[in-house]
Amino acid sequence: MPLLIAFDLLDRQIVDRNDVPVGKVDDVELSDDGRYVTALLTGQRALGARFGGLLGRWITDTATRLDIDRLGPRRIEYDMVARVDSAVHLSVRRELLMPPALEAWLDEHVIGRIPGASDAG
Amino acid sequence: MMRAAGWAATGLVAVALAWGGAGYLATKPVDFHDYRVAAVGAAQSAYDALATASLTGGALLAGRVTQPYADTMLDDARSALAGAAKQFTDVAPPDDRTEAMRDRLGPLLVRANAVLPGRSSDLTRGALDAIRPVQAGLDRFIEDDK
Amino acid sequence: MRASDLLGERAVDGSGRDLGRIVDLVCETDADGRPELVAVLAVRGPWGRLLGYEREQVRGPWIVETLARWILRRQMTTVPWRSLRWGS
Amino acid sequence: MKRLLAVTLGILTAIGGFVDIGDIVSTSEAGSRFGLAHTWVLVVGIIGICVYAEMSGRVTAVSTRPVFDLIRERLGPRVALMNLLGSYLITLLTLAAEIGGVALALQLLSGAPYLLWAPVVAIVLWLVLWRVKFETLERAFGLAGLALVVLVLAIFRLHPDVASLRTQATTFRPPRGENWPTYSFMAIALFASAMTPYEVFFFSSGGVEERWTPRELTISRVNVFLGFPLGGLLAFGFLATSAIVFQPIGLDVSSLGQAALPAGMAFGTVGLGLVILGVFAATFGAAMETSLSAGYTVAQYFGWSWGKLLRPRQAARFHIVVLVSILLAVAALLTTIDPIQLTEYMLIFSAIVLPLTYLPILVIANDRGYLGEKVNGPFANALGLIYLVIIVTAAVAAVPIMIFTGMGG
Repeated sequence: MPLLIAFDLLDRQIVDRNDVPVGKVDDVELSDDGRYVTALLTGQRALGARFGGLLGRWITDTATRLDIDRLGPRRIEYDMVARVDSAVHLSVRRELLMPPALEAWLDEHVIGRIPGASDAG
Repeated sequence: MMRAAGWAATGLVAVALAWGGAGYLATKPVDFHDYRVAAVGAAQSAYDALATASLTGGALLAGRVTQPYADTMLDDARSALAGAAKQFTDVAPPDDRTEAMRDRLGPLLVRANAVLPGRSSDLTRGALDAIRPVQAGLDRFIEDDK
Repeated sequence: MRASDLLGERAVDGSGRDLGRIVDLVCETDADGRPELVAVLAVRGPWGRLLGYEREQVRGPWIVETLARWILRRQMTTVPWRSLRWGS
Repeated sequence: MKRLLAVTLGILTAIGGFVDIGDIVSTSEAGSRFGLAHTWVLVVGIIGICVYAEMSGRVTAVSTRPVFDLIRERLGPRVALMNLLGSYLITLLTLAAEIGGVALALQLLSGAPYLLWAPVVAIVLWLVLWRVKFETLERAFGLAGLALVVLVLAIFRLHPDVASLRTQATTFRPPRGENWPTYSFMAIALFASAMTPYEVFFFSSGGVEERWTPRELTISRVNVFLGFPLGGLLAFGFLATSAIVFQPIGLDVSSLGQAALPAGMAFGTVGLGLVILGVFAATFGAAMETSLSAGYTVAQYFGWSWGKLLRPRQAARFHIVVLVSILLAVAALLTTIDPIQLTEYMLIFSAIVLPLTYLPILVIANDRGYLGEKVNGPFANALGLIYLVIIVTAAVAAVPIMIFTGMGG
């Protein structure tokens, strides 16, 4: 069955092999000649670019400011996609991917410092 | 681009209309209808405060509610009554008919304030009996002017 | 290039006829297992996504489906990748 | 026993829709002014939320995706963002009101002013959400909220005139001396809060937290068809006792204390204590429901990891949203704004949010790609469509009527 990029991929939840959320498919990267799908892009920078206008610029700017290491939106190689159903399932664990800048920062500076942050609920 | 401009124009017009409407309502002089609504509202709030105090008092004397509960209820009733009095005195009567309304309701509110007990320890049979005629007066005012 | 660069752009066929805006890109797995773009869906008129009714599996409620499919039939075209010309 | 406890998610969710602090006071106010003339609204609300909660439970159990995921997927990021903003504001206003409600219940017990209690309640709320397991929360507060049943029993103890109550309940118009606009405003407010969107967000996210699979479809349905009618019954307790005690003497209920009084009159201090305990559990439960929902919706819109099954460090952004929402809510309360008035403002946002929440649920419940054989039958679709029309009508009518009546004055 054919895959529809806007319908089947865009805005769908990406989960790792243990079903832990990784991010949304905020955009899809195509090869330079536009023939092949090469990667999924996730993160507010990719999302803001899709919004356009003032709101989009604001989202992108905020996300850029939080991205201290200037890594750009997170790229997930399309090779890592195991299957697509109600979510996009990856064949790897979340820990193997680069953590989102905001999550890493909050974990290190706020949440990780509160007692009990490492206990499962 | 055109669509964005269209939306912006629609938005501006809506804001301007809402602003103008709100401005008109805020500056419109008080007429008979406005005054009656304010007066009946104040009377209803005062009536509610007295009725609450009298129901609570009855229940407290029968040992059916606790003292902290009764105190809270009386606090609420007092602040509701104060709010009603302020709502009433904030509007000046525009004509003779409304002046007559003011002269009837004003004394009732003063009496309500005098008979409403301040603490649960003041809720005696006598205090409850004193509330009843004021409550009836407010009720009559509401019925007559509604 | 990103998918969002193409989505929303105008598409024009060989004879220069306007096909509307691109609302979706169709992929199929090629011989090497890579997802290859084979066609685009273009829609005339103001509709973007139609809640998924462009796909067969989305059905009912009857009245919503009928309405969505009616709009789709009139306004949606599938254009093979090869025969695409890009409008401005 | 375990099976019985499995329905507490539905009960807790329903409490947030039917007997949270705003509902307790506005339902009692409706009873004190209009008697039982709003009973039909409760029935319509119960059926409506059952229809859509059943669909969302089914979608969640089969696809393992919570509802807000699907809203962005079907409506796209822009429209979903509008829904997110609207429902976040509703949820935040309600959260502030619930914290105030818990504080008001504590004031009734202790006599100390509620503004002193509010920060304490907020701290305890956050600690509970940080440390306690989801299932424990759900059971403790879902079950304690059932103490409100004492009001339903009070209906019989107060020896009402049954014939007159029956007439009131079958009359679909305001009684003499009251007007149509106020009657309609209260009907819309009661209906909108019965269908308030954080219920389906919380219910479906709770299903994911409990790891529902297609095997749990029955559990999901039992939750819906027991939990929501039970919530509605508790609300009816407030409506009916206020109609019996306050309507004959013309007292318009406007505070939590007044709403609790009929229980004291019927069962003495024990009854009063039970109602206050029930109100405490219900408002605290609703506070948990709304603060978690605030985190769920934001995290699910952006695709962040969320939930209480993960360690907080694994879902740092979700926990920050919950924490910040609680702080904002307390800040709003400490401006001394009336917490009960707060919930009435949510109607404005409901107009945008309700259709944008329930339409995608209805469409996805028909998607064979997701649900296979478990798609809606004709009955669910017919009800779903009828309710969509009711929701849109109520949403459109809400704001003009609200302005016209000065919020039900």
